[in-house]
Amino acid sequence: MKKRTNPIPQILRQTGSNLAKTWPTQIMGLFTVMLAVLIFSFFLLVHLNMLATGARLGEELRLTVYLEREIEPPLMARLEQQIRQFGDIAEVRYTSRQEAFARFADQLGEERDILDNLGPEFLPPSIEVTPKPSLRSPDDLERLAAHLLTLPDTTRVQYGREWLRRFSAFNRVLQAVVLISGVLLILNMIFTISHSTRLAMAARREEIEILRLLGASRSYISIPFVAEGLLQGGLGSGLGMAALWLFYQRIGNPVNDPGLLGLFTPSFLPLPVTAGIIVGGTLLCVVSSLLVVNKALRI
Amino acid sequence: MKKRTNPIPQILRQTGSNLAKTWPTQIMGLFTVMLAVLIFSFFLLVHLNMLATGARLGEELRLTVYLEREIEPPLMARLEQQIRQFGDIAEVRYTSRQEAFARFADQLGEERDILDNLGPEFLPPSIEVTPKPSLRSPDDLERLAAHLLTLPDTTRVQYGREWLRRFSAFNRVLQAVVLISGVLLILNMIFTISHSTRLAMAARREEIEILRLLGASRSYISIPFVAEGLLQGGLGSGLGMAALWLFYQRIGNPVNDPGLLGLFTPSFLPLPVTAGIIVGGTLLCVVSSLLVVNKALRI
Amino acid sequence: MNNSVPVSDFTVECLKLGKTYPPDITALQNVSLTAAPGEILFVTGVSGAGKSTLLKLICRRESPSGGMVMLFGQNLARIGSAEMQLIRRRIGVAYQDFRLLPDLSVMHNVAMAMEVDYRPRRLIRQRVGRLLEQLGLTDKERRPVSDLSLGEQQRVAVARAAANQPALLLADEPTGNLDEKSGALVMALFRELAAAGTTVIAATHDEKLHRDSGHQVLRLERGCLVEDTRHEKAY
Amino acid sequence: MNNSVPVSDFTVECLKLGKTYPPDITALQNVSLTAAPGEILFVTGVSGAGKSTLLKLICRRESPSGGMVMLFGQNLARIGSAEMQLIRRRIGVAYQDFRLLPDLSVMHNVAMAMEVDYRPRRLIRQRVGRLLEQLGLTDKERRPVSDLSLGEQQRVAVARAAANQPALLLADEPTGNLDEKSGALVMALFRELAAAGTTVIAATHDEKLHRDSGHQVLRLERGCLVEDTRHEKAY
Ligand SMILES: Nc1ncnc2c1ncn2[C@@H]1O[C@H](COP(=O)(O)OP(=O)(O)OP(=O)(O)O)[C@@H](O)[C@H]1O
Ligand SMILES: Nc1ncnc2c1ncn2[C@@H]1O[C@H](COP(=O)(O)OP(=O)(O)OP(=O)(O)O)[C@@H](O)[C@H]1O
Ligand SMILES: [Mg+2]
Ligand SMILES: [Mg+2]
Repeated sequence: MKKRTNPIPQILRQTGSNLAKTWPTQIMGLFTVMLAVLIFSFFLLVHLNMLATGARLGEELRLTVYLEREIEPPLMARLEQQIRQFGDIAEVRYTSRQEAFARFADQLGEERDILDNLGPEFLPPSIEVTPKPSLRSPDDLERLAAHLLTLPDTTRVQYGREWLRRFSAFNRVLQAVVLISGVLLILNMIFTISHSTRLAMAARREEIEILRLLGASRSYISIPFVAEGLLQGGLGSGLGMAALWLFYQRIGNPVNDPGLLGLFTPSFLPLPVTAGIIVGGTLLCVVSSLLVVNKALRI
Repeated sequence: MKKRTNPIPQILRQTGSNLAKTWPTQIMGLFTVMLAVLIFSFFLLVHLNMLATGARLGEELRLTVYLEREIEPPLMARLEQQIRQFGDIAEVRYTSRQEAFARFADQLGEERDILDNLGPEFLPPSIEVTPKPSLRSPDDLERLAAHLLTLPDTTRVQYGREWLRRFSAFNRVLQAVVLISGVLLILNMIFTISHSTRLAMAARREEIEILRLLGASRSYISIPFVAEGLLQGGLGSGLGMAALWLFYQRIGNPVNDPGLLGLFTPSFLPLPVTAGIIVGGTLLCVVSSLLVVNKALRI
Repeated sequence: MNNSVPVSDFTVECLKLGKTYPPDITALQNVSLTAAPGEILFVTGVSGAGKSTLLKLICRRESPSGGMVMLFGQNLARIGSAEMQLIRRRIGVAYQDFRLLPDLSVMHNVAMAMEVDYRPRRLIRQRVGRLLEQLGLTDKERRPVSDLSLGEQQRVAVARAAANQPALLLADEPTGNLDEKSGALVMALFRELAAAGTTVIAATHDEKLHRDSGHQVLRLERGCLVEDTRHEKAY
Repeated sequence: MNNSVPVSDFTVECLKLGKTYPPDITALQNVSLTAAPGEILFVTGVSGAGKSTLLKLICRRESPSGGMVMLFGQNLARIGSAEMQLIRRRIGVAYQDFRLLPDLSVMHNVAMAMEVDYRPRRLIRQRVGRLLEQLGLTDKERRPVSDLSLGEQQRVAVARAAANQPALLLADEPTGNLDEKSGALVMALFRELAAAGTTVIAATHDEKLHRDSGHQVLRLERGCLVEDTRHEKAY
């Protein structure tokens, strides 16, 4: 009976010596993975923030029901109930003549002095109806407006038809851009990582074949490569996200400038997305290594 | 004296047979180049359009000089001269009470009926001054406003300070995003193409070395590789731009929707940029091939 | 072998072995042979006679188009890939084209065969040192294989094949790049291994190596066995 | 040579040639030799004696650490890289490790040497066909080199070296993988080339090849010339 040792340390040694021997390629690979992850997450960050801005714009959407006369609270409660029957209504708010005048003055901003010789009576009282996000298509709003017109004392229902069309066109463009760029960038990441893995492997195909001829087990051959993919993917993705964070700090600040008045409050990728990208990048590297090593093993 | 033929056909034959032998790698390389060019030009397209939108927003920027009373044309001509003295003024336009009222009614849109019982007299006459793009920083406009206040009959100078701050913050973000993404995408293109070239070359290093041992001239060895880079780069870049055009047709249409009211009129990359990208992508491939072949020749 | 019942006294048995490479290149035809533990067997024949093909079939680098190979009493075609890994570690092969890793040191190349078998490091050091000494390579042990002369590389290939004290050693043209003296070192190693029970099968065109050695000789011609010193009468 | 004035009657002259590989491996020391057109010269010695190193110095695959090489009357160290390309096409080298392209056909591998010299295609076809016939490889001419036995590959390497009817042919261990009969084919080719004026220098450990051949023999030992059949008295 021949003496044999525990295989684990031997395999670990093999992994370590592989890493030590090929570190220039490894560093290049690391940098490649980092760049791929950085590009992907950079555009994800930009696009998520654009989508968030789009959503925030959407929140400004509301319908105004102009009324013939001021309404007392009990009647208002009945009206609100009737409105909410339509479904998917987020908020219903009554605005008296007085409030309407104050708000209009606000909207005029520096031009408010043109109202100086007018009294609050010239604006009618109104009810503002804010639909939920699920109810934002032009068609839905048309139906809601028709429903609101059936309420008693309603003179007119008004909502930013023009604005809504702008907004939904903008959203459609944004979604198309996000979709296409997502696909392109994922493809890019897959291509880049698989290229880098194949490049690293090209130099070692010979080694794999010889190990097989000597009767090395599949795990003896694969584990070093997979460990390498794990290390490279994990480190590369992590560094990519770190670089993104640095960029974010630099761009985030000018944006947080009160200049944009809360319309565009940037936020970093949420933690689960960050984690997802790192895990995804790592997995991509590992899977790519496994595929390449398996291909080499099959020969 | 031994018989020798014209070297050109022999080198061309060599190129052709190389292409024929390695077409699967070639196709992969082509696809890689195409993807890299597509990603780069896609984001360039999106960003150029965003910048154009930013610029268009900037064109809406003007200062309004409110006047105490209506002004006759001869006086107006003098005033205009005085204003233009400041320099970098694009347009100066007089608005009478009548015109101001009409425009305000327009701006109110569906809410215009609130003006029903008001006469045109309640809005003052004004001069609108549009600065050139070179005069759009908050500071410059502050100085221009001060200059305008010194004009006779001026009661007040007004310009969208809020709006201006929003706009310049937005522009700063946009520029940072464009800058960072430009650098990242160029790096990505360089990396991708050089990876793909090195991968294609790895299989042929042996061939190059043997050709050298046999006394092949540098051009005999290099030309096939450079031709390959040229073909791959030219075709790949061209296909990438073609794919971008297809995408543009698909996204361009919803955007051309009148919904956006001219705020965002998309345009494809201008011809020189398109040509530049194709030439640049091709050059990158050729240079990358040359570098790799030269490295192999040095060994 | 430790955990399988030996059903044969032979390390290798080939039965009517044939090999046709696509499209129709018949490299081997109807070759039968046996090799017992401790036996040294020479396979000879001119260039292209099928010597390497025979060795490749025995270590399953190629699969036969006809006939079968029994290795340690098992039908080679029926061995699963996991078990084949274990069997490969018990077969040492010195390839005609060496198949060494040029960037690794001589020591490391030889040690590899023992490392994949998870041998203790001390044992590996001892064994590798001794083998390199026997083959006159001690002063090259830390050099990358690419720095060696081809004759030196050939001896490294032989050392690697012998490293695990294999039950079967296949050597393809082990002295092709060697002078008489170095060739003798290789032969001495083969004899030592055989004395410890290893079956050695060596393909060679080198008449000096086997003539008057007393070892068995098989001669191939265009893929057919035309001479077998043990069964002279059969031909 | 066509456009340079010949200043020497010798194809190759080596003067006190030495080669030390880093860090301190002396592979060759103080070796002088001359080889005239039409001469066949054998370099012998045990494995590691420095035979391949000598040939590598002559074709400038390595540069000498001492002494100098004159090729066609020119100091090899002074030849520019563009001219060296032309000279390489006039030297055929059969490497000890062949250096063939395994994926290309036999024909294509041999033709390569003539293609880089821009020879007419008809001439290439003729010459390649004839060489392969002489070396017994006609039926393999369309096969990729990787499908060949090593002895066959060795002959392809010799064929490529001879393709351009070079002024100088260097052959490193050209019969290492060959049996006596195939070796004789190679020797016949060398003699034919020499008769047409080619200088042939062959490194070999194969005594059969040069013993009683009447050709000149140099013997190296640890990098030093210890025997030169032309200048017996010198040692
Ligand atoms: N690149 C190198 N770096 C270091 N040492 C080398 C190198 N090439 C050869 N050597 C050493 O120089 C010596 C002579 O080598 P060379 O290849 O000339 O021997 P050889 O006579 O051709 O032997 P063989 O018959 O085995 O081919 C050997 O000891 C070898 O290890
Ligand atoms: N993979 C292959 N595909 C096609 N033909 C092959 C292949 N391998 C070997 N052959 C052919 O089979 C025949 C026998 O080859 P083999 O390598 O067994 O010869 P050999 O006896 O080892 O010769 P050598 O002494 O030259 O090494 C040769 O004619 C060879 O060309
Ligand atoms: Mg063989
Ligand atoms: Mg040698």
